[in-house]
Amino acid sequence: MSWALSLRLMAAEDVLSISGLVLLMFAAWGGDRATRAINWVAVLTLLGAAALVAPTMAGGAADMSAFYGQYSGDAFSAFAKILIYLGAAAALVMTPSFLERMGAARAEYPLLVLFAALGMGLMVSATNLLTLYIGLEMNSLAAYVLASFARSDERSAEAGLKYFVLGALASGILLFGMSLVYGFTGSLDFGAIRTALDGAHGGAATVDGVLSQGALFGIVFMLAGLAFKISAVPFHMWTPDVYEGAPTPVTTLFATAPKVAALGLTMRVALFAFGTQVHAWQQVMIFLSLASIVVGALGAIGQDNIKRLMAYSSINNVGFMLIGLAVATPAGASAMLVYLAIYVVMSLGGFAAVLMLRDQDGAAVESIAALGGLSRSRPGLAGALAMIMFSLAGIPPLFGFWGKFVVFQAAVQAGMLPLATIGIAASVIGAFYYLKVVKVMYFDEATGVVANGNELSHGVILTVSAVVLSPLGYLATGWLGNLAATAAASLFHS
Amino acid sequence: MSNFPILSAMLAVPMAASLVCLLADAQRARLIALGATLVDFALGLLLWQGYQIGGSQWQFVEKAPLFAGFQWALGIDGIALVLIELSVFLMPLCILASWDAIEKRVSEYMAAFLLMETLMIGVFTAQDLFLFYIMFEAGLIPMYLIIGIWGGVDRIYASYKFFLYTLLGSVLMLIAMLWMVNFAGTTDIPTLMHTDFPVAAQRWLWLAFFASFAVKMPMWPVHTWLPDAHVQAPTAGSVILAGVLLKMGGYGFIRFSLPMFPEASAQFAPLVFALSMVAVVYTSLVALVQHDMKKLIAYSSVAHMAIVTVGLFAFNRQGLEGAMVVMLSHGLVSGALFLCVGVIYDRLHTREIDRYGGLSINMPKYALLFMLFTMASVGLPGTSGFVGEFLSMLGIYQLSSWVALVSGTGIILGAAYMLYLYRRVAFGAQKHADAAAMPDLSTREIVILAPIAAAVLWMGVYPESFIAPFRADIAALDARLAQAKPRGDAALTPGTPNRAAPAGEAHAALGGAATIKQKVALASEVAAAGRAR
Amino acid sequence: MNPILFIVFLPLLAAAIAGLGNKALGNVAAKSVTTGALFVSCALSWPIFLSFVGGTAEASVTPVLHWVSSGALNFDWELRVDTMTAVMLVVITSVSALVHLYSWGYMAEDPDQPRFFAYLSLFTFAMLMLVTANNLVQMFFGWEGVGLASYLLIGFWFQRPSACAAAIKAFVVNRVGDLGFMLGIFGTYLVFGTVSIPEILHAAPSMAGSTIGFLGHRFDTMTILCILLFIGACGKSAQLGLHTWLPDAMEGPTPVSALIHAATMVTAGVFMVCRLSPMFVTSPVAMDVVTVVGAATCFFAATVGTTQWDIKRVIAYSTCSQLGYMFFAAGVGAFGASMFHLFTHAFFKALLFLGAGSVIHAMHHEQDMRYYGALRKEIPLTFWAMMAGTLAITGVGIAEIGGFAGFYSKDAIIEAAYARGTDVGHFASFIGIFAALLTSFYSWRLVFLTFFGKPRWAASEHIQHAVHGDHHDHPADEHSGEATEAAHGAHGHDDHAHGHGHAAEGTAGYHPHESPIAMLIPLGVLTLGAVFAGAVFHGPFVGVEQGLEFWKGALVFDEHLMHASHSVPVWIKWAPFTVMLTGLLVAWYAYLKNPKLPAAFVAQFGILHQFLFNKWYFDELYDFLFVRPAFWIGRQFWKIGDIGIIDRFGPNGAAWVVAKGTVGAKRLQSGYLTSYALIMLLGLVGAVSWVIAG
Amino acid sequence: MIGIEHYVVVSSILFVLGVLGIFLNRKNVIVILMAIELILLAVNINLVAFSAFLHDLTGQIFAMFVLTVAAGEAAIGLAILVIYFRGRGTIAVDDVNHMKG
Amino acid sequence: MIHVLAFYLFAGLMLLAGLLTITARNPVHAVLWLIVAFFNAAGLMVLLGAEFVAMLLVIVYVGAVAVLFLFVVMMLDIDFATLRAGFIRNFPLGVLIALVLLGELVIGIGAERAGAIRLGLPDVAGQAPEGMSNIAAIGALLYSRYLFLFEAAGLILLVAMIGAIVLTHRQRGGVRGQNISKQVARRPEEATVNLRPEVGAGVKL
Repeated sequence: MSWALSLRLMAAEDVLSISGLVLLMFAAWGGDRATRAINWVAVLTLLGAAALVAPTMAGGAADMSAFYGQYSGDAFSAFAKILIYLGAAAALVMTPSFLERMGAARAEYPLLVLFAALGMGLMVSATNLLTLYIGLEMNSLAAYVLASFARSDERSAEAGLKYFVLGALASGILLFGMSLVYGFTGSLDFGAIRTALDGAHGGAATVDGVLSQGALFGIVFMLAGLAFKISAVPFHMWTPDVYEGAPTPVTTLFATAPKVAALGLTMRVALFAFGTQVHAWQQVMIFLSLASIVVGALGAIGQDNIKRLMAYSSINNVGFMLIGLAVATPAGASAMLVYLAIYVVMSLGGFAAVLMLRDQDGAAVESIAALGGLSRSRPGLAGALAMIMFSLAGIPPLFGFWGKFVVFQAAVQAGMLPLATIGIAASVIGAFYYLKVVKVMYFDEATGVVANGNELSHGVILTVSAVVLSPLGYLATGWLGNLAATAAASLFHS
Repeated sequence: MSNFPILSAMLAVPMAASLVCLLADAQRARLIALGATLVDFALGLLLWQGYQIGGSQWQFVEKAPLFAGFQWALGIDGIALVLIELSVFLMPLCILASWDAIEKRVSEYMAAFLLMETLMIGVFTAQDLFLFYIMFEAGLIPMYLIIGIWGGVDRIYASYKFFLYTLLGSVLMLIAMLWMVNFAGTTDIPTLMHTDFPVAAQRWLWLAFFASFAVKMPMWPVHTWLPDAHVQAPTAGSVILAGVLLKMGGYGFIRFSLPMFPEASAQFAPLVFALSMVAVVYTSLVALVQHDMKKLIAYSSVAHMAIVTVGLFAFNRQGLEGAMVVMLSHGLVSGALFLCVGVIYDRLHTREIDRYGGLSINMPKYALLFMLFTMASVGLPGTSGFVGEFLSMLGIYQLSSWVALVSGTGIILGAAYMLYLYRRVAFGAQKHADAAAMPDLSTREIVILAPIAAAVLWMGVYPESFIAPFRADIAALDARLAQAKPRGDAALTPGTPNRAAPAGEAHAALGGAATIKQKVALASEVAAAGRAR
Repeated sequence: MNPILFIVFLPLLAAAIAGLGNKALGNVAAKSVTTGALFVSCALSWPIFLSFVGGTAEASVTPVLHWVSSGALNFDWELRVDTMTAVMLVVITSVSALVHLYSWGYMAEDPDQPRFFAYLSLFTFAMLMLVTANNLVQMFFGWEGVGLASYLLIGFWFQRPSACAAAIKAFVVNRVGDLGFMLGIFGTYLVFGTVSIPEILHAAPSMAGSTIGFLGHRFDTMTILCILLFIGACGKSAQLGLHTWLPDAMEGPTPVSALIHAATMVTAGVFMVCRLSPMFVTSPVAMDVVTVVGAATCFFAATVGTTQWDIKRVIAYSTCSQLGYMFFAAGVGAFGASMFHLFTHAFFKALLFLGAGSVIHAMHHEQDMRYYGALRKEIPLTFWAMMAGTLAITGVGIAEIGGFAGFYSKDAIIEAAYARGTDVGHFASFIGIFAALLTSFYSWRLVFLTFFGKPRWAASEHIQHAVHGDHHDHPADEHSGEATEAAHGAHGHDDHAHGHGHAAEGTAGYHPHESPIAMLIPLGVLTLGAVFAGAVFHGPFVGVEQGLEFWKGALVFDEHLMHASHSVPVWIKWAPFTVMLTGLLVAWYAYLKNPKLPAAFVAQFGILHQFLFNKWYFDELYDFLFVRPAFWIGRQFWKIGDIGIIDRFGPNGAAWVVAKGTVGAKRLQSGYLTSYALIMLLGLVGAVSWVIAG
Repeated sequence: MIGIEHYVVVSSILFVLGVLGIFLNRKNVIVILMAIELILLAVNINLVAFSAFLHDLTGQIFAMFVLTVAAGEAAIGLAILVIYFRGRGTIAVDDVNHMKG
Repeated sequence: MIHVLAFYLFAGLMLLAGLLTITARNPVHAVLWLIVAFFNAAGLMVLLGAEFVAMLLVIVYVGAVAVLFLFVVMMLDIDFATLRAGFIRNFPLGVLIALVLLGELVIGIGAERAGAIRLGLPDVAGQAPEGMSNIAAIGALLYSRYLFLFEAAGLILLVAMIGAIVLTHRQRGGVRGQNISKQVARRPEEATVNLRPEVGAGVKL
């Protein structure tokens, strides 16, 4: 255990924290006038961090753990961090103009995003309950602030309040679970927990191969707490309100990076730490998955606010991803990562499109009805958004289909046919509301609400995601699959 | 030429044109679309010409491992060939039919149609299970847009119904496909066609595929999306829907359900028969009472498709080939009928049958062609409709006379509703001045309808041109099905040996050389045998 | 090139030219082409027929084009020429050529002549394809083809609702029979593995006595096949049960009735049974069925014929009845006689129809015989032609000496039926004799009502119409809309009756004129046929030795039966003549001598008359049993089945459930922090409980 | 003798009290924040108890981190509460429902 | 024995205080009850031998957090009269569920399975060296093994600080602050203007 090696392993975190501290100084002196500059530096920092972890994606050294096994810089974390950093960077890119128009542009904003990203990185790298907790809270605290960042907007404050109260409750549940796990396994270290839970080899937390009740409760409480972070039903209740209330760039961030971090964390906890007691949580996971799919779809149908719709859509999509987790196989995990990657692109594109919707006065448009006739007034935007919607619905040949495909493939390979069948049948309900958006844009008469005028950054992100989601995306299935498989594999060896 | 990736080219041409159309103005988009579809038609002819009957089963094979999990694998057999020909034949006509009828958002419309063409050809050429699925499913998007944007008053309901109904059917198929690939370890369709799945698994696999294809066909009782979709779709959309998209269901049965799950097919054949028989009688009767032309034809499509399923599950070559011919024929005839409806719809903007009447007077050319297609629809011999229906029912008769009888009532009811339609539209007095003032077919419309008419007659008089390419494939399928073939209900058993009926005697009956006594002996013996029974 | 190719395909070519050329081509050109083609066909046909009569020709098959092969199933387009075909060839081409010619006159003022002639030629082509078929499928092609042409021609005046209805009825009812035919073909293929007629006939005897499953029961193979095929024949030949379309088919122009619904198409069923006679003789049950159905039709149609007023309907029922004769002849095994009657009937029935057409033409499209009378002097040539036809159909002739065409054929049938010796045969012969009585009665009734007595024209709207100088005196104009109807009504009827009081009583001042030469020539030629066809050809058709040589196995020619029929009791030989005379006398008494009698009779036996006059209520019955239920059920299926059940519980039901779920999900998302927390806690407790329980 | 189970039971009860405090309260959001503190207190008792009975200091370290984070959480929570109050002029729990559905 | 009594005393008081915290109608009372609960919890921890954590609890929580709460309660100046009293509608359901959870926890973990709880095996790294005081052992561990996380926790506090400031800090518009350098830099000639108006013409400003 060398400190130098450990610091080198977490180079990305180093860069983020140092950059964050330095930028804090600039913010202190420069004030809000420096916001744009700080924003761009933060974006570059995130990109740099992504570049630093990129090489690890292909595998890297055998032992990637640092700080007495409290941190791991393995391929899995690298895969997740790339998504996190890129997602956060993209969200940042789209931010300044929006906040400026709201009069809420503050130099602290990019800093909070940077620290949140730092926390997310810690989450996916955590191989210790304490690291997990620290990373999670760093992310959460920043997120609570970001949600209520537009403090003059009552909705934003309400979103922050709800997010905070429920998030703290979820943290409490998670912590209570962690304390139980700690007590009944005797360790905070994932590897040790894994060993202690291993009934087949006489783990400490088992009696005659049966898991002790306390450890079981710990597992369930922890997963419940994590389910909140990934907004799986029934721990999803915050999602629509927060997505709606938070400023749109923040929502963009919520829909991408923290989702990756929370899912990555959940994967590592479930598959690695609790990987020797799969049957203890598998049923719960299946329930979470199917409930998320159905409730997410049902909830989305009744929405007329596009941000709320995207919130329910994220719940729905998490449900599909959880199928990959519920099957608890390397293939499932790999599928989940593929889905996650595609989902991040879809979310970014979707929110970029939402950000581009403005009325004559430049105010943000969030009502779905206002999209009427968008295909006439802004065919490019409508086309891209339609593509994203079909992609979210998982209709081939758009690339969104591929995520569902690999997930269901994993489920079928694991022999979980009923799960796969019910899940895919429920996806039809989901298709309904995506179609609704397309319908409004293409079939309805123009409302004239949405005015022209784009910002380059939004346009670029929208275009890039549209290209990725187009059938051209399939050309990436090969390496995306390989990377995901490598990443997933690192979760399974103890 | 032998190495030229003609199938990829056929996919690429409309795809590229589709993208170009999006950027072009209306008139240019029309020309591009027409040009692209004609090029594809020409490529289709080349394909037909280059297809070697009696050659290897899969021709023009292209394989490129572009994707993880599946391949860019294309290739056709005779079955696919004829369906591709049908698609590329109908497409230019659809573009022409939309020439003036579509006034808003022309370039997008053309782009959607060209995309549709790509996907249709893709479905029929895909040699990879998942590539097939992607193409199969992707067709929903352009069709959804076509119905939704350019459709009639209730287009939204119809487009949703169409999309979600068919989507629900096919997602179940996806699960089955995943299982199959997991079991067989390959996504290669030709290989899978020779894979023997366990019979227990075959059952639910078959049901999952059935869910998709039955909706697509559509079979009773999952047919209700079709009348709505047809009624609301623009003319060319209906043509493609009836002409090609419905065929994907039949193609699916013949490509997947039957060869991959022969035992399950045999076990579920009674189900198929039951649904088909209901469909024939039920939808025919419903068609009889329709007031909307397109709805009537849509219901008739359901009835005709039931004949296809009946033929497919006859487990013999006549049935299978008949089903194929019905598909081709229905593609042409129902397409033509929708075009015919479109012709008068363009003039009067109503599909109400009662708003027309006596069109034979002011539109004789139209009346002639409409009559031809009507007759082809009711299966008059000499038209394409007959050959297919005859073969299908002949095939099914060998399996079950009940099914043959009940589905045969379709020819009676079919005549009833089609002629009743024709009578109300083309016959009778000219009740409405506006309908009476409609001009006869324009040159463009004749150019659209005449080739279909020619094809319909060609297929009726000399169907060999169309059957020959897929004969060997059907034979192979028949051989594959032999292991599961159900027994027919005929069970012909020889009676008492008839000593007076040797070959010479029978010949004499023809040749006239027999003596009276022999005749009488024969007659009385036959009578005796009859009484003894 | 084989002449048969020309015979068959020239009419098709002509039809295509006239049909596609239509107005552009012009009336005369279209008429010339079609008529010319038919005369060429006719001219080529007679030598073939005569060579068979002369015994010099052999059966031959001319391949044309491959049609379908599917597995073991193979059939081609090919033209078979044998004796049966030859007989049919001359019947078809001759009558058709004459009808074409006749139509020059009859349809002279119709605006749509090219279409009419194209249809006629098309019909001829289809009929020729039918009779030259070497396999069942081609026969079916012709079968349906004539059906199409019949449909088109019945509906030729498509502006008349009744014509349209009749056309559809004809097609659909025929389709019922066709279904039987098709099933018969399927069964035949199943049993014999082929649809080639010679091969089937060759193999048929070996299948006698075998059994087969059909609709869940077991039947004698040949019986079920023959009955299925016979159902097809019933449809086309308007046998009892499937006859309802034929009277309605009279909505078509009269030449059509002559060609299609008298001489050729309706005899296709008879032709088919005779063609397949080696099959039918293997099943006595099927033969009995044919006999009984034929006899029943014969009787039924004759009874209805006695009460009808429409001149064409009378002849139509007469046709129906005569077809019954042919069938029971076939049923008792006298296929030669059956074909012979077909042959002679073609001439005299075509003659009667064309004669009736001439009358109608003269009477300004008035078809109701109650408005005729005393036309003998006005249109003498027509009268004599009709007389010849009537004499032929009533079978006037003296046994052992000679008579008109119908005499030979009908006597041969009745005698053969009696000679069969079976119960069914006896029954058939008695029915035949009784029907002959009725035939005589209604035929003479027609003649007396039309040509004798006093003119009763004045009451006819058609005549009134014509006299009023409103020279829309052709059917083509009748349908030209309400304008004419209105004008018609405006004049009023009573005015005319008085306004033309100076004319002979009952004529309304109208003077019927004889038909043009184009119509008279066919009448003349057919008169020759009606008079002499029986005498000239009875040898080859039904003669014992000649017959064998003539038919050459084209049908089962039962010499024994023919022999036997020559030695039937004398009363059987004389019975037809006797009843003919009786019928004549009754008709004379009732319609000339004592015209009050029919009314009295009707008053006395009202129910019987109503029953007969309404054609045994078949139409009403079918309407009640099939037509109305079909529409009603269709509407129920649509409104209740599709919309009320399938859509309601299927897609819309699912949408409803989803909508409810959406409402629930929205309600759950109440916005209250506490309920969110509660739901989270519920989830936690649920999970904990689950893992404890599991 | 007081065993670990006593501590676990006590902390469980406190945990449930905290949870109850969250959703049984409609008066005042600030009480909810206090309920959250109760939950964290329950967790800390658990951690320290396990730590003591395991003779392992890690639990106490964890408890310190929980304290630290709880302080930060409280700060942010109160800050959000303050801006919420500024906007709405109320912190009644039942009024925090402008977004729903 | 004293140990047992002390446990029940502290535990009982703590639970009672916790219950009163969540049921008190006056938020100020609630905060005070919370403080009571913390004190008793600290007592429990002392019983367990975790003196340092117990002290932290008192100092950090009671000294900082609870007072912060009190601050905010006062600052917000909530009109208590308008606060609605009582419990929410789904009170019975909530209590029921909470009781079920409690039952499951107590029975499941605390008591049910065969008497005493069987804990896991502790990490060797976390064991306090023999003879070292609690605070020293914690310090040794915290500043070596958990240094990385210690630093990270510092960042969390930083985030919390930034967050709290960014949310609540207001730049008040319309408030005139004093600019000393500007005052100092002011010269008389800038401040006064000499005018000589004509008689009766008035002053033009």
